[in-house]
Amino acid sequence: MISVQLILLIIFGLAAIWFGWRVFMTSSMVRSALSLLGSMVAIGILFIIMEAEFLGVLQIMMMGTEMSIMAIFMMMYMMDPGGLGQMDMYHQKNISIAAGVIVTVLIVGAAFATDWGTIATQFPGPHEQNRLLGMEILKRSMMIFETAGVTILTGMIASIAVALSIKNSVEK
Amino acid sequence: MAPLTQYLLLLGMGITTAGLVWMLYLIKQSLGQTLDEPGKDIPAESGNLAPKPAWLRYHVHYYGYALLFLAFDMEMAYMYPWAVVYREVGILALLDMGVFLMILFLGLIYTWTQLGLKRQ
Amino acid sequence: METTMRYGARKGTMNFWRRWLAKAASQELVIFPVPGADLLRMYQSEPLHREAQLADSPKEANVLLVVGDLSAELTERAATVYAQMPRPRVLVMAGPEYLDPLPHPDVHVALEKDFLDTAMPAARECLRRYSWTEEAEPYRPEPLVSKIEEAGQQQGHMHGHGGHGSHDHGHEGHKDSEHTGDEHRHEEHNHSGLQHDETDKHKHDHQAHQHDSHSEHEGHRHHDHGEHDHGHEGHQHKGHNHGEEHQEDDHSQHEEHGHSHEGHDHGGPQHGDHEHDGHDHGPGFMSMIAMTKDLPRSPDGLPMEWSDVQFGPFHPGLPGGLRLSMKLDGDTVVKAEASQGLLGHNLPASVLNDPASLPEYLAAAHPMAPVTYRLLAQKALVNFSGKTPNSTLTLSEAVLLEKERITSHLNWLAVFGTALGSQWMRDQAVKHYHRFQDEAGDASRLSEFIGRIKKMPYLKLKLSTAGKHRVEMEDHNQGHEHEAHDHSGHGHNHGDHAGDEHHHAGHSHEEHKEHEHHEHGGYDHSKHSGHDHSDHEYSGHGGNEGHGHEDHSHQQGSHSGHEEHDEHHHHEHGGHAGHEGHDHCHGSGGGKDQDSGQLPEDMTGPAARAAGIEKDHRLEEPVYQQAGWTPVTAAGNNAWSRLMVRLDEMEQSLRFIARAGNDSGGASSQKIDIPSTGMGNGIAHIESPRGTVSLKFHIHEGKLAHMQLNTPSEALAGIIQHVTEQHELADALTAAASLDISPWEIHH
Amino acid sequence: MTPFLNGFIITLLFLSGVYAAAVMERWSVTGHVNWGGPVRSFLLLFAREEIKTRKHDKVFFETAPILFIGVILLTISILPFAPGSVIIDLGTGALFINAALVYVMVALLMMGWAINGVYAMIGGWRAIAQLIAYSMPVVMVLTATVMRAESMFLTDIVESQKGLWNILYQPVGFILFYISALAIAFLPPFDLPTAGGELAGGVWADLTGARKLLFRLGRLTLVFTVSAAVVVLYLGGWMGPWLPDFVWTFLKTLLVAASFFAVGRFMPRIRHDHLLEYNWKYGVPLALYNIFQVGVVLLL
Repeated sequence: MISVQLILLIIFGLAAIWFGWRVFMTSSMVRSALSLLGSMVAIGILFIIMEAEFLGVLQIMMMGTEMSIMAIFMMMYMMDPGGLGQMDMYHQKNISIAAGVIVTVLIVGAAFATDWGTIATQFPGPHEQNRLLGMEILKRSMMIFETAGVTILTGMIASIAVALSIKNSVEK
Repeated sequence: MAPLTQYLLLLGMGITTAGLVWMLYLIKQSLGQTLDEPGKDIPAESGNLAPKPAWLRYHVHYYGYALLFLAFDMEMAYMYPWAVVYREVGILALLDMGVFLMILFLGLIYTWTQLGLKRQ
Repeated sequence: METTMRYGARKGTMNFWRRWLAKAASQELVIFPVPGADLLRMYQSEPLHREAQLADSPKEANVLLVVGDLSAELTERAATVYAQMPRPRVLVMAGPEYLDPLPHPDVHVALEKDFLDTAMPAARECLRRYSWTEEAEPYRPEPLVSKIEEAGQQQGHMHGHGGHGSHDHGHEGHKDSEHTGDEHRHEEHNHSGLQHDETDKHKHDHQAHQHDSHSEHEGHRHHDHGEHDHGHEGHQHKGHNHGEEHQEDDHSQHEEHGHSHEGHDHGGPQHGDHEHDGHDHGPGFMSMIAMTKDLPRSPDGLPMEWSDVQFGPFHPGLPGGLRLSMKLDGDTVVKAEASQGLLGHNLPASVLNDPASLPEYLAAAHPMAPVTYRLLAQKALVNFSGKTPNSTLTLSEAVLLEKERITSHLNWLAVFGTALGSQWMRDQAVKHYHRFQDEAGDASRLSEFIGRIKKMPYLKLKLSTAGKHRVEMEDHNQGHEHEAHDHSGHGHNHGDHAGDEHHHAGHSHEEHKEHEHHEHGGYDHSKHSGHDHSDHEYSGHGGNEGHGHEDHSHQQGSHSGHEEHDEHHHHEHGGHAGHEGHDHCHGSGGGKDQDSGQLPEDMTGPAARAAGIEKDHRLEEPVYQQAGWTPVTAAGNNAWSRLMVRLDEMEQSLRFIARAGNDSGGASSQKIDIPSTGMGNGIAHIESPRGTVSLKFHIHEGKLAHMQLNTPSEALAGIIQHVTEQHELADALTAAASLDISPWEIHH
Repeated sequence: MTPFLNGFIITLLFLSGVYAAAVMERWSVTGHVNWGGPVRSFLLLFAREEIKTRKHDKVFFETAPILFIGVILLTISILPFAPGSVIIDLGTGALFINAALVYVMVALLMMGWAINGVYAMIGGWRAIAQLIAYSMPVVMVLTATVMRAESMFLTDIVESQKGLWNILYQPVGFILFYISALAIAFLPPFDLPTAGGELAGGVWADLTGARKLLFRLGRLTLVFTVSAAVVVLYLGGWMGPWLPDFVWTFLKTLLVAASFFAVGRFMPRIRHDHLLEYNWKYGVPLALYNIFQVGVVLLL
């Protein structure tokens, strides 16, 4: 089975990269946003292939809505969202390429340099994983969990305040 | 059934669906080509020609909700594992999630008071 | 039938599989009725059940059904629909044998009651036999082809030139290198413009405007003359007729103002074609803010593009033949208007020569209320003939009228139900409509239906917000005042040229966001050739091209140059007739009816009564007075109250008919003889289902010399803008449907 | 041989369920039951030309129908019809339903965008509005069912209803999920993306032939799927006396589907901003209340 897993991993890993590349190779905003969604879904599938089912499904679910919302905002704020005018999506090309190459090298280097330990052969099934995850949230990582709540609240208030204050000031 | 087999089944179903769709297209193909005519490829607009593309900046008037949703969305990540162990942990879990949801609810109430829960 | 559906069949030979498929698929007829389902219903005696369905969109249909004669304009639209239908498709005409851009019909039937009974089997037969044929040819109607080519060319231009953005960009790029050299001319130009326009009479109000605008310029567009542009280019501006250009410009703005209340909408009628597609980008990056500054603003301050959309003439949720042209900001209506005279016919000579045929002519020309119009003409003729100078309705005539009111309201309810998405409401309305049309109506069942509509969940909530006639337009109106401050940045320039350059170079983009500058692009554009948009064709523009020009921020520029600002305001407004137009715009755009918070004077019928105005011509008819009749009114002035008024009116009419008893009788076919000599006027008013119709004519020596028909739908069409503006699309369409406008009553 | 036979019967039941949904859909539009109608309109779509609109987004135009029908088929494959008869019993079944159905709306957005017409475009963005509106209550009420079952296996969720069906155990959750299910299947009164009387078909308006067919079929399957989800999550799944268990699932599902169409027929279409507003102002607090109520009852 491990070989099938590996093949699928490679296929979907490449798919994730390919979608990520498509994000920048299109001038249509919605297509760009949904390419990112494609990339995210491919990553979600990678999770699933690695039998982290909850994470994978969660990733696929959350990204579906979130990337659609991103499409909304790209649609609203970008010029020529249809890409009919052949607008160039990228600017400062050289700097970006340099940054991209450097970051890629760093990440790949880090991946190789890290000691990932031995490959686990025995791991709990999906249901047990969910249970353990729940226990983790409620026991050891409770602080993290509650802090996340506060962080989300802050984000929520900040975004709403910014979005609505502009609007309200216009209305006044 | 081993989880991996299940995932392969899901993948297989997806591929099968795509294959069936492709077959449907083939059958359609056998029934003849579309005759090219002026106006036919223009989206119908109750009898008017709309030759211009519709891809414009589109004002989505519910963006306030969209922002709120983005924030709320994160909560899902915690809620499902929590729900699975809820009975096992008991009252602590209730309080725990209660606090968390209250925090989120505050955000909802804030948005509400800022008149964010309406069409922008 | 010798047709082979040359324009309707798919190309190919019939083989076994195709023959079988054609046979099976021909069982399902999906009809796209033209001009609409409401007219089709008038020729049916029972609802369509099994035999066919109605299509919402041409792409779903396989039968195009033309009901009755169409005006030339509507025929062209029907041809569009036909062209957009997927093959195999059948063209069925009931009535006319041939209408120009449309091909010859595959099935032709006479326009009579239940013509579908003969038309549908024939259509089915056509589909069965000719779904595929070798003789299929592309359908290329001339008007359609030329329209598409025209649009294609425009688009070519769009893509060719750099678009506004790149124009901008180019401008920015030029700025540093060329600006200094050009300054001098720039200055001269400004001066000449000023002198040209300086007139005393406008001085004072513009000063007043000025102050307003300074406090509220945020989010409003500024007007910019574009002198900079030219300045940079190094062109001589001697030859400009400034005044004229500006006048034109003002007009275009003023038109937009009138409708949008929203700063300077870009998509004004004069350059609507260009602006939406025009925002292509030239190569190279430029600030988002710089690119968006010439876009129209939504009320929440976001720069957006507005799309031009048409609803109707063949829209399922609107009366057939009614067309709404809308400008949409996302899914919010910015501007909507009903087009005029789509169904209009000219009075034929035969009627002019023979006034006695007027009742029949009017009845045929207004198929949505034939009885009313026939009666109206008869009344007017009777009044003219002078036997009974002020003839009133007889009881039987009143009963006829009330019957038509019920059927008309039911037919409207079917359209309204479609717009609301309540299939049940539509089906029931259609069922009752057919019953009442066939004189088999059941009053108690109709009342029960009405009661159920009133209790429908969520309906009141949905309709109460829809179609509110807006009265609070004040803050939008201020947009007009803001227009006045347009040149402030400019004035500054004018006063101080060093400052000018500074402005150009040093302003930050944030400020662009809040300012939208309009540039008068009305100069000779060939002089722009140095710019990126050299191959842009400005044809057909009212001179207001609205390039995203480098703008001069108020906030940034010190306001020391106030005097100059004022002068510039003269410049903007003064010296030409445009100013008058501008004022007028305040009146009509801001709305005379909004200022008073009232509906327009000429509004009558259920829509007026739903606003609490007790206006009903029936109050003056003795027949009704004797019956103790009082009009139904409601206080909401929204779609809900309009629905309620109509529902209550139906019940009221039922009671009236019941009281009149069996006296209903037939149509009074009294012979009216028109004296062939002498002259005189005939006047009559009648309360139609949509409001008061009045007919005035002048007969001279037996011939109709002059005729004037005032219909309620014209007033209703006039308020569409007010009931839809800044509403969500669904709401706006519901509101438009709630008015029950008969497009047959809207003339040129 | 028995599991094979079972599978065969279930597939047949599934197909007939979808067909019944088609008949009911037609009824909800025309008010008349017409058993042959769906086949004929199916064949009509077959006989039609395929029209692609000018300047359409080719990628979306081709993938949206496949994505649409694909995710729906994946969803139905994880729903249990009977204890042994579930194609794929996922350990995160309850979450997976939600995850897959998100892509229904994404597919609608893609199609609305791909067509490049204004009606379709408005429909597409309305689909996302709908998604934003119903997602949060759905997630929360699903959590409440998971809380009771202590598992995300859908079979466990059905088993947990042995004593008392969830419709009675958490009625608020049921109502919210029922309404959201209507919205997920964009049935009237939530047919905002395709609104007939407003957008003349919206997202679908310009599709003909095979793509329209896929969307129509997909939507019918979707109705069947969400009905089955309501049955599994709230109506005790296969539980019932006398009859074989999968028959119970089937009957309940049909009943729920019929009620869906009936609701749509008698309600005016909701406005998308009302949908958003009600869901966030009342739906989310009610869903939170539901969690709280279930939580308290579970601890008692």
